[in-house]
Amino acid sequence: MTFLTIDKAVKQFGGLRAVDGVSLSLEAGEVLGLLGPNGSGKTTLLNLISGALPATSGRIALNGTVLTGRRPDQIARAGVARTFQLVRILPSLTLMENVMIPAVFGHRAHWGAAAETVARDALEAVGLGARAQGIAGDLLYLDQKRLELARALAAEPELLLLDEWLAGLNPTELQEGIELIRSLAGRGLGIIMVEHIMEAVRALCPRSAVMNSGRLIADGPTGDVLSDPAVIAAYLGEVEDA
Amino acid sequence: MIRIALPLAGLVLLALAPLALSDYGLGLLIGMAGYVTLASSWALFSGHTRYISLATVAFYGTGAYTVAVLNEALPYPLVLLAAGGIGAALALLVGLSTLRLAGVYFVIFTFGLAELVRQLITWYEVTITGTLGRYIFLDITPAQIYWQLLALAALTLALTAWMHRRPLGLALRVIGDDEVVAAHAGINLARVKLVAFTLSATIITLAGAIASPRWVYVEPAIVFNPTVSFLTVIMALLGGANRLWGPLLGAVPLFLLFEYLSVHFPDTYPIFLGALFIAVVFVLPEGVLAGLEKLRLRRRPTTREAKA
Amino acid sequence: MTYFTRRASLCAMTAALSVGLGLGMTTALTGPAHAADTVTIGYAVSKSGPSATGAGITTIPNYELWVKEVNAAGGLKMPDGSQRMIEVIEYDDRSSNQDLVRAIERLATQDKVDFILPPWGTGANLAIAPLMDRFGYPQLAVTSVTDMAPDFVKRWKRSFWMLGGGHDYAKGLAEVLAAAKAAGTFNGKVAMISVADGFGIDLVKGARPAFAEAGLELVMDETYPLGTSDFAALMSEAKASGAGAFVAFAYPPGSFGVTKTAQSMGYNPEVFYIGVGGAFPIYPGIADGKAEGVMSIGGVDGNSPAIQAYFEKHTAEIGTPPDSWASSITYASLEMLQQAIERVGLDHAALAEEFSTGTFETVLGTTKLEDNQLRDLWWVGQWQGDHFTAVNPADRAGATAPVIPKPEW
Amino acid sequence: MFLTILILGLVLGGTYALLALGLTLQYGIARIMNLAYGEVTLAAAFVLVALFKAIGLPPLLGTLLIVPAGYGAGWLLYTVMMRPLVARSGASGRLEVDSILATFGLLFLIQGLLLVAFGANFTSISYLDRGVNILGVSVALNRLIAFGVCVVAGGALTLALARTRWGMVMRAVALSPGSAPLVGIDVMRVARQGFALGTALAACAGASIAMVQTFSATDGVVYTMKALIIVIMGGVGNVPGALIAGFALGLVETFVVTTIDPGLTLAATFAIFLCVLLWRPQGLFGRG
Repeated sequence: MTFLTIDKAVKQFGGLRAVDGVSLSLEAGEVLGLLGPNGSGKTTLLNLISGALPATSGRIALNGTVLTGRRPDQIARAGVARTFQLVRILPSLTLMENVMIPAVFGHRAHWGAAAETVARDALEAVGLGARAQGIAGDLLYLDQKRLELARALAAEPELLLLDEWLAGLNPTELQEGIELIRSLAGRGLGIIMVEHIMEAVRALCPRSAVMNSGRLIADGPTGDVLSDPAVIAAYLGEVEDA
Repeated sequence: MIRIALPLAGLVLLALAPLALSDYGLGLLIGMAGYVTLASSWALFSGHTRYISLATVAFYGTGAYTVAVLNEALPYPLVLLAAGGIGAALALLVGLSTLRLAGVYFVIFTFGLAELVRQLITWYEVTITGTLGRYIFLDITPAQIYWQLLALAALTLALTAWMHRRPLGLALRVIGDDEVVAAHAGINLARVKLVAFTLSATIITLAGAIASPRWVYVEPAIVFNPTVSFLTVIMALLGGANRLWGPLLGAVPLFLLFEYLSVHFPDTYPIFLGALFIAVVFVLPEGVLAGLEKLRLRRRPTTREAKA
Repeated sequence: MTYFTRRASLCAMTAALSVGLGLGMTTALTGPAHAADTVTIGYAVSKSGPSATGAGITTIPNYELWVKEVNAAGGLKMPDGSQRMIEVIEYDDRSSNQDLVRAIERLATQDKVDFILPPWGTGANLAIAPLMDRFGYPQLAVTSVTDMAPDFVKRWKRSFWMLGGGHDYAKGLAEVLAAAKAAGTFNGKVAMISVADGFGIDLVKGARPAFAEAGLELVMDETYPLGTSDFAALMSEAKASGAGAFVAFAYPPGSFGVTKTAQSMGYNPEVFYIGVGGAFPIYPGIADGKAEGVMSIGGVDGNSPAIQAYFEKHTAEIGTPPDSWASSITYASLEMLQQAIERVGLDHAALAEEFSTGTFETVLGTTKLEDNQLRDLWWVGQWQGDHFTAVNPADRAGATAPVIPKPEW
Repeated sequence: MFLTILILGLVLGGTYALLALGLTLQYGIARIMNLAYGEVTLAAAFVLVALFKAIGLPPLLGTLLIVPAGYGAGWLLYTVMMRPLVARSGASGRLEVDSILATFGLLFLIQGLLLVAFGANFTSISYLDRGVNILGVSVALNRLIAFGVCVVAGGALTLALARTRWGMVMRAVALSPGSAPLVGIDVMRVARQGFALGTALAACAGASIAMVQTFSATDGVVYTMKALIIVIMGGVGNVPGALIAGFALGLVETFVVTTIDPGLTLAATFAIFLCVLLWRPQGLFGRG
């Protein structure tokens, strides 16, 4: 049985097909880079997987469980966690509370000490363990990103969706971030990361898929994909447009 | 320890208060207990989720009306039970239909709901039963009303405190901050909101039922007075709707202030009231508790760091 | 909740409770330092909220007028011949019965006033009746129309109901219409609309059987919700119904809206009857000076010198004339109080007994309660000239014959 | 029958629509949920009546004076009271709640002032109260005038918003207050204009109410509620939407009164309103 199967997923916004019949599969423990120019439908695809948007048609399944047609909270409980393109923390809650939420409501549903342990571990993992009782709204940008990642980890997910999690970091922070994700990959969870920073993709993703105008135009080992003429054309097209 | 002992001691003291007070003093206590219950139960749902509900009086009035209709047919405890049941059913119905609405649409919907309930009851009474205006002749003393309200208020606070420590409370806070994150963290938005809304509305309905014998004469125009909804919101927000003791802290002083103003400035009372409201919005936008906290923070700017 | 918020909570709670208690204390304990040689009279009426309009027309002006007069004359006469000035304590019930109940408790137990004057409105008077009974105060409920008065009198022995019930007014109107039908001045068909509140329903319930008994045909019978402001559709329906009598058991501003709509659409039934508001002094102005012939609830004996004098002084002191229904009765209830105090003093039981059995000279003439109710009332009045003149009961002294058909607008 | 419903309904709807125009501007452009809207309307009505009674100023002429006065009052109100709230809330959603609370206080304040200044009495004037025959249906002339004022004001506003540069700026702020500054729009100034214009329209509606109806100082909430219903149904900030929703409401009420049961008029209004809210929270004519 495949870990994650995406079969002919379609998302239609009025006259626009943001995701146009994408099929993709992922093995357990695999890290996939999802690439493509702006507006190519990457984030929309993540939204279809996490349930933030309902798919117009097609089928997405995790470990044989069909995800399409279910609510985000049901999908979360099925083992999918994500970060958002624009970082979304819960500003009025403490770091600890932020991270406890998926531990409590996620697919393992801990409460009390167990939930706290999970949350603390997740905070430790991203290096925020010492500030567990601080208010999330006071954090700096990088720490907010770390917090968001910790929150995704505390769900103890099987599949982690990272939406440009590394964007906006300075070179030092970027290295830290890459190390952090690498350590996660070592834990055996499947990761799909939407990313523009090629350095990070090369470092983290053995395999990449590229989208353009809602379609999948390449899927394979990262090095091959990046040298694919169709991919280069897609990116160059974007440069010319811009 | 002290966190349980202190409120308990206060509760006992308050329960004994009617023995020492004049009827008017007792009347004040009834009013306070009533509004503390309303504000606290309102905050149970709205405080954390930030869904400002103006349907308070829809449930409050429904409770009073249930008593008015049933008080001669059923024994009093059963009447209360029926009121609670009707309130819960109504809340479920409303909750199921309003979960899609957010922000100001929810506010306006709940206000419209109160009016709709009032109009429908009026129409039903006029055309079907042919009576409008019912009498409640129950042998219940003011002290008994007070004790019931006090118990309900204590129950509401206990329930709130308990919820704060349960997943439900956490879920409500998350919903208030960011519903998208809440959903992606595995929180069933619809269920959490529905449960909290129903709990809150049931308590409000009961409060209306308990307070109703003091009115004797009940008419839709009397029991569905929208001022109740507004006062509840203001009291809860003044104290700080997302704190356990916030609504109480708003309800007690505001209630006494209203009383003071209406006693001493009967002619110009609305002007004072209005000016006060505006002042609260400008000076204490997040409630008394948050205001005090900020003050302390300013004095000791390192508190938060020290805590961490 | 973290340690920190808890500290803040406790702190805030202490602060708020002390402020609250402080305020509460001043509220609760600043009882009036009333001098022994005054009579304190308290009332709680609606100075704000929806009931403020009615209270502001019928109740408050009369209270103020009476107090001013009595004090100008040296105060209330006591049985021993001494005179005591009136000191007033007034509260605003904000049109809320909860606030009203509390205000009455305050008047009775905190201010310990000598006498409590009633609030405005049926519901308000009912809400305070059990309290007044418990504290032993007599209640002269004037602005309260209820068919249950006989029951209430038994339930609350010191309550007095002075404005009759819905059935009385409906029956009076039926008599007027039946007489007109017999005289051939109108076709016997009635179009009736009513407002959906306790008052409107009471009247309609009385009117349906009363009209049937009087041989009148109801060709339209509709109820509209409180708060309706547009009557164009209802009135055009009434106009089309062919009824010779139009009856609206309405409240202001509804009764005013009905009038204006009828005028603008040129609806001229032989009988045009509206509910509360028709007897208001502002009505002729609202009817654009064409109130002549309009019938409504209440009425006064316009030829009575006492009533004329009352109208004059009300106009001089308050600035507007009183309304021609409950105002004079409100004033009369105060005169009864004044005379009762002169006879028996301020003891509540003695006062109640005196109200129950005594005979009083008031603006209404010689006034005596039957079974604790004022039954000697005018049920139907009609605008004739500058006065809203009583026309029913037709056999009561001072009644004028109704003008039917009403002149066209 | 049908014709009667149509004509009476449209005329009634005209007063409703006029009432709602100001609120839709205030809420749509300035983002102020003004609960004191009805009180502002009433204040204008009282002033008009006072002018009429004191110096015999004809109401139609008075309206011409009251509308600019309303604009000035709105401008002042926004500058003194709303601006700090707007500034404080920034991009967060707090303005909505803050404005509800602050204007709720304003409601009491104005009501109290009106009670003190004009008393609790019902007030009305008789002005152009005679009937006019339209296709066999008798309609009061003053209502027709209110209807005309509504059509003129609504039409002019619709045109100005759709066709002029000023209108474009207004619409830009209504649609996206966050990005309007990016194209060089002073959002605060536009919001103030919108609020002031809304107040001017409220004053205009108040003037027409004074000509048509009997009112008292405590009636404000009724007008706020009616206006609010129409604004939500028409889509917030949507002037043609408010016009259509106002007319629709007038027609529905007249229809219910005539053919179903007058007792259900208000219930029907609220039921329709709640259905619209549930079905299309952005309003019948809002962008979805």
